[in-house]
Amino acid sequence: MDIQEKGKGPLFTDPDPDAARAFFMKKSRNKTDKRMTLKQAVETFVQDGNYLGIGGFGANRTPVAVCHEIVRQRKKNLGFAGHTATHDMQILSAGKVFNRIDMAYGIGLEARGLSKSARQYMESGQVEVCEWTNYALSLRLQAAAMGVPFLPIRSMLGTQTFEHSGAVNVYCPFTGKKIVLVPALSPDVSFIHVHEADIYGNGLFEGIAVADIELAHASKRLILTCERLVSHRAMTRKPHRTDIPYFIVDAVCEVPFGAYPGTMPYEYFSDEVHLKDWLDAENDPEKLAVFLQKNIYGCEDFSDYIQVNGGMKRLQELRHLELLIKSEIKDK
Amino acid sequence: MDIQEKGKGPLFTDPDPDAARAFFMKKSRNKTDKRMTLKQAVETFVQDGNYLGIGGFGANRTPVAVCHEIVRQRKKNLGFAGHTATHDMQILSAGKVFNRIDMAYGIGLEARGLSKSARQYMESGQVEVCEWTNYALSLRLQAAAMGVPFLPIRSMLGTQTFEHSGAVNVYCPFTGKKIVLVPALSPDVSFIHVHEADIYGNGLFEGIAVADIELAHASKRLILTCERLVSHRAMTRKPHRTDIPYFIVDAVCEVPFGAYPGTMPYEYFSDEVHLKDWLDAENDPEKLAVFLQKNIYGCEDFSDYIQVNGGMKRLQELRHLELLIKSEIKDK
Amino acid sequence: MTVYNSMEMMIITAARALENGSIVGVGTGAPCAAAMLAQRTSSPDLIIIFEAGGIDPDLPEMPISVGDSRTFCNASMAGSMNTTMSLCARGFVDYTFLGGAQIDKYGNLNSTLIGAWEDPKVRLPGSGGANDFASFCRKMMVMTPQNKKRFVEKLDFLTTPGWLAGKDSRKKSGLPEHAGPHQVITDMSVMDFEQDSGRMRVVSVNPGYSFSDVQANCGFELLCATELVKTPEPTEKELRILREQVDPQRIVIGR
Amino acid sequence: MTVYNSMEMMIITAARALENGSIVGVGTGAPCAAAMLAQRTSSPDLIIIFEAGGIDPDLPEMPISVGDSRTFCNASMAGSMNTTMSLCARGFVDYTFLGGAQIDKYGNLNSTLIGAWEDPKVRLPGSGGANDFASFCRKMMVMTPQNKKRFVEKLDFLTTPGWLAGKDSRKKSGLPEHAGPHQVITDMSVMDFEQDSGRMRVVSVNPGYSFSDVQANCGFELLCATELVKTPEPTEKELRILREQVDPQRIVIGR
Repeated sequence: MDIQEKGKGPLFTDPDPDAARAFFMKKSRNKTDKRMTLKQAVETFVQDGNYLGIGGFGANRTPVAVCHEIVRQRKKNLGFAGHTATHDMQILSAGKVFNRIDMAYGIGLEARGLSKSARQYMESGQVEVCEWTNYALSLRLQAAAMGVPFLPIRSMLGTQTFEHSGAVNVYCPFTGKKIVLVPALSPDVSFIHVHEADIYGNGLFEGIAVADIELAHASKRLILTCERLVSHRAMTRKPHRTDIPYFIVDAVCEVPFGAYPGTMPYEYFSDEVHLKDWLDAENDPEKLAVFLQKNIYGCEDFSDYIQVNGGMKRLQELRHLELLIKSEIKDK
Repeated sequence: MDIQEKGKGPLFTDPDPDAARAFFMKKSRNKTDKRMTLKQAVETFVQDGNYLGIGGFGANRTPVAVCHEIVRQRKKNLGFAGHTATHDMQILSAGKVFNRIDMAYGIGLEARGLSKSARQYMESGQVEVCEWTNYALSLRLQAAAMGVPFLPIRSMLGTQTFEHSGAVNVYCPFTGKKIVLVPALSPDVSFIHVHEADIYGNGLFEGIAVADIELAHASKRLILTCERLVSHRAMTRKPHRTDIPYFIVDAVCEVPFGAYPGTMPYEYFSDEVHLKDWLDAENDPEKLAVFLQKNIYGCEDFSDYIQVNGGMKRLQELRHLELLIKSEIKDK
Repeated sequence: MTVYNSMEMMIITAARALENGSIVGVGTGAPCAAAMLAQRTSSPDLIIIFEAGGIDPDLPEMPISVGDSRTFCNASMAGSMNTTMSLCARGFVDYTFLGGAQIDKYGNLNSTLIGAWEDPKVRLPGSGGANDFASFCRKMMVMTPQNKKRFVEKLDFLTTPGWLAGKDSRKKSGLPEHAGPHQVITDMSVMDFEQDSGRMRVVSVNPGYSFSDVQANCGFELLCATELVKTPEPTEKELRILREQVDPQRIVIGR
Repeated sequence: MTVYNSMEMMIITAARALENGSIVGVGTGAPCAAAMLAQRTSSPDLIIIFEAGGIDPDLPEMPISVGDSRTFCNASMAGSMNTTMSLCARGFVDYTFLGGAQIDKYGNLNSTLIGAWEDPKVRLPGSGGANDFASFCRKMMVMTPQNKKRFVEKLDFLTTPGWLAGKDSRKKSGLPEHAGPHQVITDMSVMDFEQDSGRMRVVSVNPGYSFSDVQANCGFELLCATELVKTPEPTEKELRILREQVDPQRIVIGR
């Protein structure tokens, strides 16, 4: 295929679907009880140097608990796909656990501002960067999910985002017009937070899917965290609601409020107060160290973290916010 | 892009996404009441010579009522995408309404046998054929849905199915391995039968999706037939269940049992007795003429057809079959 | 002495070939019966998936269509054709059963037409998902009656890839690695494909048949395993489960 | 006489630009406020979509994130990023609002870094979905304060395509047809892009500003419309709806 232009960016993963096939062929298809504590799951499936995929979008249905556990276990030299990485990137940057990133959107927390930790870490020269767009990363995951080496995309053309990406452009054999091809992206291990899962790994979520279906299928290993476990019966009664089939899943961790302080659709809204505390803490290295000790390193697990930040009472308020219910109850 | 090999098959539609863009840009996005009778919808949106897309798979959630109406209105010189076209192709062949087909699977009715009408019509020399596989047609629709001119696929290689298709193969710029590119397919008008729709065209179905999401987005015009209309409120209360967004839909026709004699998940099972009558009638041209007169040409609309074939009583039996409920009630 | 017909023999032989804990992509009819029988005998953890999107159903009875409601009854997932095909393309699907009007010595299949493309004597259904399944799935299985009309030197049309013109040619074709024809099960024998050449080879003959019977009913030269064995006969248990649980209406085994 | 701030003026000007019955892809903040205001004033049938999958929501309040639950509240559909991006690629999305640290005379945007790629002074978030939206959506709108730091002769990094090096260059690039920069709305003026050259051109100036004020706060040479008009001021009604219904907490208009 005649390459017209080629991005200078590095490829952190192998786009060859035959390599992925060799791996998936050996993956167990058995319906075994895959429940683990999050600690066990991260110890078992996240090795230093792994390339990670993180579900959700911004701070919405993001597997925050997993990011905490990775930092708590002080993993090193990780890579990851930053398709609207916000609070997750903020956490991983504070822990300095990664050294390379496929970057579409990061550092920022959307309307909330910029993360100093993430920015300074990205400017420190310790992180190798490849530029992409959000859709390009989503299609790279979809290519891997489809078992093809690339997918075509009509954006990125004519920009430096393309120049510093790992994409190529060619002339379309059907239209003669220039088109970009983005290579498949298969994370070593990915994390997706869902509403419900059974013990085998069938998973279901509510609301927007973002790129999580593509991510789930693209990933060699997949850890599901869920708000609640449900019976296999309950899942198979409505098979058209299953978003993730069990046999692509390696571990199922029941982590209630696992997306806190982000939003979980129909469950709880983001804790903007706590997210502001995060941003503020980043203004002063010592303040941040204390903050991280209190919220991550000093916590046994994620439920400790929830406790430290107001526990059930706060979550009840966030639930009311999510459901647009005024918290005040008028006196009768 | 260096083409290694090129299929000899004809392309019946334009794969250029810019042509589709020019059309979609002008399409109304307004939330207007799109209800029509099926007669009106087919009169309005199906022109002689159009290329059709037909939803469902085999005789499952297939828009059978639309196929009847097209034959009843004696449309001519149509083309269509035959991705597991079974009873739908049998109907369209009996009516001799098409003269070209992208063929992945046709003529057969799966385990039920072969349709003589479809076979003779295909062997008559009146139909231009391009060969594909089911997945290739699904990806051709997906390419159109994504607004790209092609998608890659790793099947078809080394076969005459490729030689007589409209696909090309090239060397992958990332792996150096040969890969097939299938061109986007944008039907002029498509039909999908769903469980529920609102008057604006938001649609929802149960069970397997087959390739209907891709078909819906690939098509320039889209006619939804639904088992029942529901309020817009009911749809927007669970937006993650919407399969088809209203603004890609041109007409909404409430056609209860619109997939009969095929299966509609959780509603009614296929009427194997009637499907056998179809196959038998095809053994004798005069018998078939009488059969078509009785079931299509002689019917005012689809509800007549249902009446002619046992009406509500038969449908109640088929509902029991679908739900695996024994019809006999034991005497107490 | 046990009485059974050749269809029962073929289904039971196929069922035994399906490794426990693997995933099989099936259509309707005999292959589905074989998979359902395997689940009830040697391979309780066998996972069935269907082309149209049904994934891991608990089949209450044999489906009539690859897309009817049975194919996702109490299933882990009711997905789409792309869900299933993507799983196949990624190497998740271990077995598939395919058939056709003609098969050649490399396991290539014809389900498109008899005669010449320009003016076919008989037009057949076409590839459907067969070409995709054969390209993607690890082990392609074929169940077919053994006769010269089906086992031909040259296909009228190569619809679905076996080993193409031999193992190397499939490798060079660009088709996914770790996939290809595995076994052909007929009313007379079980055949595999020779390691290097990819040519069809008789490995076992059914009771009452010899290699020469098989060769006599095949349009091309067959290879023969160095140690040709007898295909084990069905057990009472297998026959009982097949007849009582899998196909009580004898839709398939009654043919 | 009506009192309003420049942010309110920009939002109201942007809202008026959104044709009724069209689809706009927005992010959070001012663009979302403009779209919500348009729905409540001149364009009741304006459809809002969000990058993460929210399609046609009935926004109860301004979302904090492009993916939070508000973005699919009572929506026609909660889809995926691919749902939204595919709609954009197919030409269904008429407007998008984008911004950046720098913009040049062809409407190209930089949201990646300040300084040199090899060793950036400041690393910014990157393209996100901006490059995709600008490539696909028919009319790209920009709302930004007018100053020389933002309006530059040469971008430090071309993240997101405007007219690239001029209209022809965008055509040659392979980017989809019928798409490109449409309007730039600042605290001083409204600018469009000249038909042939694709260069930024001042078409109206806000109350209290002249063309030379705008030019003085721009790092490149601006074109001027033959008939330069005054940007119409906000009406009481627009201000009331913006303040009471769209942004009662003054999250955006309070900046």
